Amino acid sequence: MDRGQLSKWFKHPGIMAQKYSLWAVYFCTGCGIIEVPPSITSRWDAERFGVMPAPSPRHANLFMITGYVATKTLKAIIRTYELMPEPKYTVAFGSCPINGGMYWDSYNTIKHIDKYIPIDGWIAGCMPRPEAIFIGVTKLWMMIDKGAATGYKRYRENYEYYRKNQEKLFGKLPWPPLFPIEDKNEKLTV
Amino acid sequence: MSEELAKEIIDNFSNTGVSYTSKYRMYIQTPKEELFRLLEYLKDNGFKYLVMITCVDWINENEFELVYQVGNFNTPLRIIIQVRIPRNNPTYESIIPIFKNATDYEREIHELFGIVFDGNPKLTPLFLEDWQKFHPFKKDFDSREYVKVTFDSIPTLEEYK
Amino acid sequence: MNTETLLKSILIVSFGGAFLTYILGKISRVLREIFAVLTGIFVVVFSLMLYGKTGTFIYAKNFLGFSLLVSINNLSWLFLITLSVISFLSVVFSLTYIRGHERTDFYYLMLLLVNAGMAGVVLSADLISFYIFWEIMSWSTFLLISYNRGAALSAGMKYIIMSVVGSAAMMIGIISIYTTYGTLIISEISSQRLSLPPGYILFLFILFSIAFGIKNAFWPFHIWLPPAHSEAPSPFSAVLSGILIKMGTYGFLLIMYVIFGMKVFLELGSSFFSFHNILCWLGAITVVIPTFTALLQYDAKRLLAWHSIGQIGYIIIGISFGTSLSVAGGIFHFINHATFKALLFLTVGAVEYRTGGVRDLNSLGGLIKKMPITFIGALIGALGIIGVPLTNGFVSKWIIYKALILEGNSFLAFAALIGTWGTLLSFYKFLHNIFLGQLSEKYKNIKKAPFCMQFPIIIYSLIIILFGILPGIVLKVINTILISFGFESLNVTIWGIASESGILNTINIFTAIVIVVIAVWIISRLGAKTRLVAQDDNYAAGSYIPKEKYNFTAAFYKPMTRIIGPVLKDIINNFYLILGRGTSAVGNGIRKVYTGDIGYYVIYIILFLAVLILIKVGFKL
Amino acid sequence: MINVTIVKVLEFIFYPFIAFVIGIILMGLFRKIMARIQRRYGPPLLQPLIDIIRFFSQRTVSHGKIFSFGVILALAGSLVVLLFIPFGKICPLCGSGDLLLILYLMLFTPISIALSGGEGANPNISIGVSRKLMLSLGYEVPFLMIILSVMSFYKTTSLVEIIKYQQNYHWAILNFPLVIPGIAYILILPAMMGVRPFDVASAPQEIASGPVVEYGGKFLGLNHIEHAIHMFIGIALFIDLFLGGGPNIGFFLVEMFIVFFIAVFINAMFPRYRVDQAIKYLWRWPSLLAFIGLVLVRIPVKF
Repeated sequence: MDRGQLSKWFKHPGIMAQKYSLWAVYFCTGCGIIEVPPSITSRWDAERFGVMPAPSPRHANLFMITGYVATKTLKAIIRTYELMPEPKYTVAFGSCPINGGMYWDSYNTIKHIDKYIPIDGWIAGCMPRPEAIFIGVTKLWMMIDKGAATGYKRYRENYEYYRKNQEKLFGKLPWPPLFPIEDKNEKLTV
Repeated sequence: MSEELAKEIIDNFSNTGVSYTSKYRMYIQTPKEELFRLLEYLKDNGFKYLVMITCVDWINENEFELVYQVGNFNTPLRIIIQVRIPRNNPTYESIIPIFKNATDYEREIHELFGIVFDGNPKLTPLFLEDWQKFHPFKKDFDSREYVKVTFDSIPTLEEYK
Repeated sequence: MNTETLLKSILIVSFGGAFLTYILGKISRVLREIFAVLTGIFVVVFSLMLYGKTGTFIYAKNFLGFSLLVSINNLSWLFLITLSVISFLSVVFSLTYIRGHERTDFYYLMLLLVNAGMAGVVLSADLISFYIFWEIMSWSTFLLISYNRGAALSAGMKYIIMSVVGSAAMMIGIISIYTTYGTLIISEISSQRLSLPPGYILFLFILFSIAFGIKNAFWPFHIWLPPAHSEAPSPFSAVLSGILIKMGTYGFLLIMYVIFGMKVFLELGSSFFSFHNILCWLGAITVVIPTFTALLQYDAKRLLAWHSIGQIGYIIIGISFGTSLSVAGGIFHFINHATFKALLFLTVGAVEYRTGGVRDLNSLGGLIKKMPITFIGALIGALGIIGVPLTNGFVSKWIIYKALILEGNSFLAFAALIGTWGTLLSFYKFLHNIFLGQLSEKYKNIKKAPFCMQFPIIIYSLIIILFGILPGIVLKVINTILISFGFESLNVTIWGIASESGILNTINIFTAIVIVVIAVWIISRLGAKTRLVAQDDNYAAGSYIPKEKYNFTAAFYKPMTRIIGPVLKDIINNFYLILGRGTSAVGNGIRKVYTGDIGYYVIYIILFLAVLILIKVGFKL
Repeated sequence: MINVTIVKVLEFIFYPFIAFVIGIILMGLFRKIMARIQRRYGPPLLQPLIDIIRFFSQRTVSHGKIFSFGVILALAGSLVVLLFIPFGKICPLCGSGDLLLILYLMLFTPISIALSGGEGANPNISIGVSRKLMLSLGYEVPFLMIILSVMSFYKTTSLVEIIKYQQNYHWAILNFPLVIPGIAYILILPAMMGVRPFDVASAPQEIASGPVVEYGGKFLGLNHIEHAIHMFIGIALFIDLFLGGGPNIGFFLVEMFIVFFIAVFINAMFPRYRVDQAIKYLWRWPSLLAFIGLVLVRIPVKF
């Protein structure tokens, strides 16, 4: 917890600010969301680390995939992930998003979530308790420090791959591709 | 109360049997043709509330069994009607004219079992992601095979590169 | 070109131009448009050349025994320049707006006749020519309001009935002035300081205020304005609400300060129930009630019409409050209201032209991407009418409020101030429902407004911003008018008014805003570059946005309208309905007497003779 | 003469920074006290500053020119209003504007947020903006009466003179006719600052925080800075009008924190009003008090 060291703040404020103001998208994707309210209220107050639920994905930079992902929810997850502004991190709870978990043979849950959207951190536990969530958050801090939490860069570089997977599952997606498929560099205009 | 009702049903409905009656439950087995008349008859004497429609897949008798459950607001008695229809390309007429709230039950059974209810305006997908290819609740549906085909076939990032 | 020829040539050019365009219109479309624009330009040039000149000249020797005079002074010059600019820009706007419709040369004739009538009213120096031009103006307005048939006919009928009643009241007033003063020339009337009994002056004031009140459409006489404005073609409703209503203001100024003089007007009636106090309170009601009824409208032009009535309330308060500051505010507000109201009607006209006649606020949306110039015009117009600093609306409202507060009259000031928030709410709804929000499929491929429509919009926007930052230009002219009325002059500078208790320095505000905006723009450059994105890349709680259904326009202020809706039932409208039904009932009664076949009339004559004989004989017995 | 302009220029530059710092501390305190009331530890005092730095490091989307420029104009509007409000001795632009001008300059921010939100083409924003405007109409009715009673009591429209009167005699809230408008002002202060019972315009649960739904990185940062300055203005105006404007800055800050604590405690206790409930409340008690104040000021009743 190097929040107090001012020298770090002046050296690279962007990274420090990313670490200590993680706003999580308030989107309950699976059964793990039952662990989030206790972690943000008075017993395990997450706000002391700067983690706060954000009312809209535009405000957020942390996306928690809590628990198994149904096929229909994946559409909403992709849409919300694409709405978030650029340096964004995703954390997945429990084993179901990793390889389907106990729903490995069910026809309507997603087996490997990182085939569709990039995931930076995994928190084990079915479902991880608030303490485990905080350990995950501190691990995320270290990754951000080392610059290893580059899910969003991976998403931008191989957007073709992710888009193809999504369309293989859902057929024609109603929303246009986030980044133009032909050339990788996105057009940036004020 | 339920005994005289059972006796009346057996008298004026051809080859319908009442397998079990008690203060709370009554099971009736009736052929496809009789169902419409039976439901109207029950609705007239008080069973105005269609609780639910479900379906059972008897794969070895090669038949689907549609189970209609109607309730009565002023007696605790629930009547459960079982109807057998053939299993291959199953169709059955919809009971929306009698009970309006049957649309979504029939829609669900259509999606999960593949029974086409003619007369139901909205047989659109309800829960699944509009895949017309398969009906998951039928006994001959192998979900592991389906998972292998749809999900495992998608490559991971390393395989893709 | 001395002033006499200038004045006469204005009248000749405007009337001649109207009939000329009508005749040439029969030959070819291009000729009609050229001549219409030429008349407009000439009137503007001539009125510009008249700056600062004064004088009265006779232009018709003995018309029914009277000599008709035309005159120019600062007050009429101010009205003349405003009306010529607005009518010229409306003619330019209607070049493309009217091209598709039928009977276009009739439209141009009527539009130029209205402008000519208004010029005549403003320049006339005696009451007879004033009345003649007033009638020309009223009748051509009626014909133009009912131009596009259908509902416009009933709107025109409602207008013409009320304006005929007004003209009749004015005619009685002119006759009674003639009988007491012996002359009809305004300068002579105002020079004879006769001491008339107050009752008689009150009678004259009431007559004239009915006539000018109906044209000015303030609170009790306002019911003709909303239907008339929304049914008239847009370029004409810009002229109608921009300047034609202000002829009533010119009339009020004339009788208040020119004909009867300031002292007479202000002392009329006892201390609280004095005439000018009642007028102020009528103005206050005119500000509050129409502005909040405008919140309930969902037709764009009807919303603007209700706001015209609201803004007239400000002018009435300004003029009839009687201190030099408030009269300056009232006159300045008349010019400002002319500019931003005409601009708003032209923007609605441009939207109507492009979307095929759609004015309903619930079904438009997202036009900012297709018509950016029209949006900027509507935005500046809306900011002007709300009175945001840096627009001219703010300066005139500020002057009026200051005048009210310095006199300690805080109830009037409250009524006027609360009107601003009513305007703010309804004009955000106006801007939001037309220009912002999702663009629907129907309007995917509409083009920008044509140049003929954008030119007036740009000119009006520049005028609003220019007068907002440098109000001194207009305030100097108003100062000379105040001196001519007999008020003490204000120390007016280029950037506003520097009176002792509270200064308004518009240039300082402008520079402060510019510096701060640049500073904030630099701060915003610190952040990373943003990526432009289409309208459907939007937050919809995880799902993709439903096409055509992702716009919140219909019940925009539902909670508010549920509270103020029942309070604002239009009692005045019901009063006029009852009045109408009463007169038609009386009419039916009379029709029973004059049945039309001769037999009855013979019997009536015989009976009447019998009664006469009876009276004669009766007394003998 | 020259050093007066130098002082004015220095004030012109540093006043916004002071207001920003105080605003950030107020926001930080806001979240800290709310947390402590809910028996949790709460974020560090400068958490809003960390949030703003994070917003500026994120790359977001814009829906068009008016969308981007509206946010900048909103912050500019708040800063310009700030320059006209005296803060103890500092008052950069008081010479060229008065209370009426402040009233109208305060229109800048809601209009520009409304316009930039409108371009964001999202019904959440439109609903949020329509609620904000209705709420502003709700609290303007009593607010205008209060300001008019103060202005017509002191027979001037310039804020600097009002403060001078108050410092020579005693606070406006203490002498008789202005006590009632003072109480009315306290009743509507939560509504003007958008505190819990009246934060219906930016309700995070119902309309995903209303007008700011589409603001991403730097736009949200600018919006947070504007919110900080808006909080400062709301309280400073109340202090200038009724609590004598504070002879020196220290006294001013003390008054500011007291008024701020009242607002936070109200925020912690009350659930959120619906819009029509808020309007009905605002048009009932505070308006009645303000009207009585206006009448008393108009008819000098000597006790």
